[in-house]
Amino acid sequence: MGDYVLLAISCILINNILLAQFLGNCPFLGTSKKMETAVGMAMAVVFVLVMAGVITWILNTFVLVTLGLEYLRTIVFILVIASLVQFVEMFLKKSIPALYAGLGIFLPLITTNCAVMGACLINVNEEYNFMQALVASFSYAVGFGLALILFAGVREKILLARVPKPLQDTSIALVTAGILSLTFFAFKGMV
Amino acid sequence: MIKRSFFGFTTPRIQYLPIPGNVTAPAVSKQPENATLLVPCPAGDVDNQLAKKGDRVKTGQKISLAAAPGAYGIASLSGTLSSIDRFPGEAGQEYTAVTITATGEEALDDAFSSKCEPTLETATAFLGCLPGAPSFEAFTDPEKPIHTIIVSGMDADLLVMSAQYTLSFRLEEIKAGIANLKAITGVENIVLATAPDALHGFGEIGASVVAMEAAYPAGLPRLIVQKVLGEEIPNDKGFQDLGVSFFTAEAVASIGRAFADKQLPLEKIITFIDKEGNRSLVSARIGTPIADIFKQHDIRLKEKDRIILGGPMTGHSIFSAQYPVQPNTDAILLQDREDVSLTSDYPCINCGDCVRMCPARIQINLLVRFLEAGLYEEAAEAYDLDACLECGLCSYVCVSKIPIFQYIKLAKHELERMAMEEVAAEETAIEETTDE
Amino acid sequence: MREMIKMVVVLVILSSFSGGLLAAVRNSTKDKIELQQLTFVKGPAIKSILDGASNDPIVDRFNIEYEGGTASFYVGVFDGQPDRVAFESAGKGFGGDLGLMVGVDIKADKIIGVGVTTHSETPGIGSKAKTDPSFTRQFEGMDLIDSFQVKTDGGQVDAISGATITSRGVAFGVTQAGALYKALKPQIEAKLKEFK
Amino acid sequence: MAKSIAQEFTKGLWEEIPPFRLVLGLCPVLAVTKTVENGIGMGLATTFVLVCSNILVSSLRKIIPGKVRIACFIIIIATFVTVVELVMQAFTYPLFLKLGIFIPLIVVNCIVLGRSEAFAFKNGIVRSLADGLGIGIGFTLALASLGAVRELFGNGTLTIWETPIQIFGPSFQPFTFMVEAPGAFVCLGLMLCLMNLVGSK
Amino acid sequence: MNSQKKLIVSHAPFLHNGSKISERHLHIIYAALPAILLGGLFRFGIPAIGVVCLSVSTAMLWELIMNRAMQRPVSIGDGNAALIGLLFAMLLPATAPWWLVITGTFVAIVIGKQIFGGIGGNAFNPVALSIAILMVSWKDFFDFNAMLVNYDPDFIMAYPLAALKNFGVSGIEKYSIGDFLVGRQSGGIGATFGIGLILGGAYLMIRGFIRWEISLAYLAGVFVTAQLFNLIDPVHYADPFFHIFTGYTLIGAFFLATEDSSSPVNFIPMLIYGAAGGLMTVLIRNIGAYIDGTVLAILVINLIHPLLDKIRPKAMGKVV
Repeated sequence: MGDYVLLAISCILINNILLAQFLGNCPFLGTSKKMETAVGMAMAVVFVLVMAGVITWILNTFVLVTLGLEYLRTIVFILVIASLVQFVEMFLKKSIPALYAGLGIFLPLITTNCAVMGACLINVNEEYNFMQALVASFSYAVGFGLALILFAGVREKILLARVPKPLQDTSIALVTAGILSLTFFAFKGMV
Repeated sequence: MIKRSFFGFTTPRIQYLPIPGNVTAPAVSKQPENATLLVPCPAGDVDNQLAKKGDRVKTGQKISLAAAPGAYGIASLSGTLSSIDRFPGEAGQEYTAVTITATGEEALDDAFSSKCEPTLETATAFLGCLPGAPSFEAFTDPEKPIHTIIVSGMDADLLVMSAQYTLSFRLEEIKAGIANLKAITGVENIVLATAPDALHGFGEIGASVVAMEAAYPAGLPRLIVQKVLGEEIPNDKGFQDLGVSFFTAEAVASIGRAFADKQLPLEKIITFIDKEGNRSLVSARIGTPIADIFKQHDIRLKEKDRIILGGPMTGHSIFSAQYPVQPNTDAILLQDREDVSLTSDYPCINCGDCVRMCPARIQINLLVRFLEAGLYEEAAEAYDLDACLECGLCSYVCVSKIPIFQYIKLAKHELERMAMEEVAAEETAIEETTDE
Repeated sequence: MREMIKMVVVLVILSSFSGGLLAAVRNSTKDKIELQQLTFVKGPAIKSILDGASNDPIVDRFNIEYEGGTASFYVGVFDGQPDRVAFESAGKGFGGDLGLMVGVDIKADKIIGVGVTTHSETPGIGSKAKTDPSFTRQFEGMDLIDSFQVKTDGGQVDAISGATITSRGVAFGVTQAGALYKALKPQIEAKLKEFK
Repeated sequence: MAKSIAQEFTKGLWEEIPPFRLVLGLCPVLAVTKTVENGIGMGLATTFVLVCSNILVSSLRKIIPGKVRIACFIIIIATFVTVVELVMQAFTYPLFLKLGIFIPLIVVNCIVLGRSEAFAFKNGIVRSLADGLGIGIGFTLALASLGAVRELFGNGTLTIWETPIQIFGPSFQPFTFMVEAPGAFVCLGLMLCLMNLVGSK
Repeated sequence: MNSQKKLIVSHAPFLHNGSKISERHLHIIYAALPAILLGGLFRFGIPAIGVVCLSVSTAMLWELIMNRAMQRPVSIGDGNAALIGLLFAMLLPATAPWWLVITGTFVAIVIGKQIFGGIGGNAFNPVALSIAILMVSWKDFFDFNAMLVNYDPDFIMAYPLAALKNFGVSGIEKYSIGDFLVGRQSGGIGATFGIGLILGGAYLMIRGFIRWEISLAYLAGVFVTAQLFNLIDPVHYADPFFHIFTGYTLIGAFFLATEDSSSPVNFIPMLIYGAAGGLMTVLIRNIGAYIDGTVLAILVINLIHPLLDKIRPKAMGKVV
């Protein structure tokens, strides 16, 4: 149990998927201008990443490895994620329209969110067992959401500051993301 | 004038200055040669049949400019109407300025004295321009009945003492006025709000008495109404929606005197604050140019001085000393150019002084960023723009000297304008569809 | 319906094309990849530990299965005697796992060398464990004792300045290696005999 | 408005150079630019995938049904990504190790999918080739320049082919922040600002 | 119209309490002086004077350069640049090389403040940001033991927090709180003189130039967290007073965490903000990778302050 907690802390704070592993930066910059979109994206990522992490782990362990087809991993994973996003979208639209209204517009964006694909690949590369893969996927997603929401808060603040023209928008957002990443250094060595 | 206190870790409280014990009765100004009445009537609505240039008027005569019930002034001089002009007021309000030049002997008009009955009809027809500017409009709407009348014995702004003077020296007139108000409106529940140290010795005045705090901005109408009702007023409700009508003490005293004398009083009591901060009381006819008052008190203006009508926190500065005294001009504040505090375009440094001062608990440090950027709708939706009481304390304490109060007033004005434009656009759209 | 069939057909053709292409590329690169992996990941460490061996330790390797995994041993032949082996161990560093290669002299039961294979330590600080040989050289000639520790923890190894955590990780890895070696020594000796 | 083939090629080098002008595909940009060498390697791998997928998508554009086009693009791109992955493992293994997870992640790089969708699916083979090559080389240049700045200040060296070249000499105290994760963001942000400044004049 | 004078027309209110940004910063500088003069310059001598002067002057120079480059009014008059320079110097070891100081003030003024639009725009404390970046890059120059090796005073010159990190509580037995209070310890130029910092902080809190809630919550956060650690394992974790009087704790509580632009202003958020800072400081010191976590802890609370700002009292008469 303790190991899982440590793994979770490590994945959320220390090896944060956005700030330390550089995965999922496009939606990070794209959806952090407003707090509402940031929260929506964070929820959508948690939802999809946990499912994708579990499914790709199962596929990899029981199909690809047993058949000796590890080299097809990239292509299989991306297809799984793309179709999973499609299915989730259709399912939510029909069954839970309220949730769909909240997450709907973010779901298609997730297909090209390398945080999802990246987390699945890390799970496999690190040779996690099933529970570890589950915990890691969830924690990576939470770390993504945490960083995104904190970033959105700071970004809302600097949106109205008198930022010089050439630095406005993406440029200042990247610098701020850098400081955010530096801030997460505080958690180093805590696991 | 009032500086930052040495200790800064608690919320600073600015006390209203009480009226001095040795206050002298107001010096009565001479009758002016010209008097200007500002009638709340846009130039486009003026009906030339009712009043025109060159007409002779008697003192106390009602000068109607349009058919609308409020569009009139009361002549404060006997003479001829020398001009009727458009006059743009504060924040886009439109007035028509009627100037009377004194000619010949003073003669009194008898239209009011002939039907001097305390009825709502008489009140709306004649009493709207009394010193203190009472308004009876609220009582004409049967949809929203008024159940409480609140009379404020508090001065709304710092340094002003007109209301305190009225409460101390004109209590009999107030009593009579309260009785008249009851007769006019039929409302029995009348509450008088006073400063805590003015509570004693009223005797029976026909109204219950509520003591307010002695620190600014307790005298602002909205805070008084809240205290009387005992709960916070929702921002989307006006006094009328709550069944409350609001009068100043001076207005009530004027009503009392009007019915007692069977003559409309025209003398406004004004607190005059000179450059050194000395306060005195002046009584002047409504419409008197401020320059006349200065001349009588032997005050010389210099270039770049500042004249403020109303108190230091909520008044408005005027561009010419010819500006006339109004029924609601409680104070005239004169500032030397050396004392004029200027605003700056420094950004908010987030020190939080304004948040600590704000009586309405608004997150001003965030609000002001939106206002600066012109994002008024966000400011209203997310940052409580509507809750602002317009006390001016935020600007008063701002380290960056940001004109926050002005931003807020501008934002409210803009939002109102946008809302009106929207309504107008919808109406034209409806008209167009019905035309087809 | 025709569109439907077309969609399916296109997808199937594309998939089979991609599958075929990948299988072909895979087959032609398979052996090369395995050799590259050994040469570049573990090669440098093995070479420095078994420096001067007359054989190629990467080619002369054998596996031993034990409870909990499989360990690869790289054999170094010195003076015609295959009596030195190098094998892997791991420790926890500042930035993540540290991969170690530990060489042991079978006859003397002494460490002949320690090298860092993989790490994600801070460049210039923790990474000195790999780049600065003076740190790992401390282990040379030490007996395989039960526990290696850095001096600030009361042990025998000088830590890299500013990288105590990395140093602790290496010390822990070497400790683990000692335990593994002791547990598997009979099998190693058996394998080495076969080697002759 | 039809551009010549040469223009299709050169636009990727300046007007639409990713990731400065098209803010896409940031993850590899930030992650692998610790050295110039890594930047170039990543850039060339992406260029290969971009060119191959552009050609294939453009030649199959009449056959691929619109409804499943994204799925087809993904299959095509993923195939070439895997090819790159295998080839790099076989021939430039050290570089593959440094780039690590970001080679398979080319498959979700918005630039590659974006070019297939926005350009190759609507244009002929030669144009698509020019476009892919231009954007790819632009991307490589961007990665290399960012890598150069970071490596130069962060380590005092430049690595073009395996051996780092000392630039400032041994007494230089490297500004390690630049090669750490936060430095990547800050450095890219400031370079973007520089591009905006140059572009606005 | 005989006396028509030009009058000033402006908007309400017509009074101002006379507070000024420059006054505010000047008083913060005054409050920092005892710690610098008695704790830093007196103890560390000429090199410390050099560092402080270089730091303040280059900070103002960078500000001027940025003002010019961005074509904005010159803002060095508000004292903020000087204050940043001074606080930055207070955290450095006395023997910091010139290029470290210049780079540091560049990072603080340009990256930390000016590119966010100058004063009031920065979401992170420029000084803490700059020190954190330098600490990541040049760890050796923040190793007070190595940097101050040439000083040989009559007290223990080993950096207390390093001793704690390396040897546990047994390593700090020879230190005394009294020594820390009168500045008999190793550390940054302005960070060693406990009494000076406390006096300065108290002055600022009483005068209202900093928000006392933040400082006190911060110190309380340090105290409670350290006390908990100490109760659980007194062999490894030092007592709370040690944590409060060593390293950057006091300067962090009074001068860094309270920076206006990067902190919340409401009562409850200020308490959470301060307490979280104290908690993080002790967490990093006790179980984290760094010897002194104060600057990173301050960056962490800077990061959460926009979210804390969302906790606010219901405005008067707000319609829900």
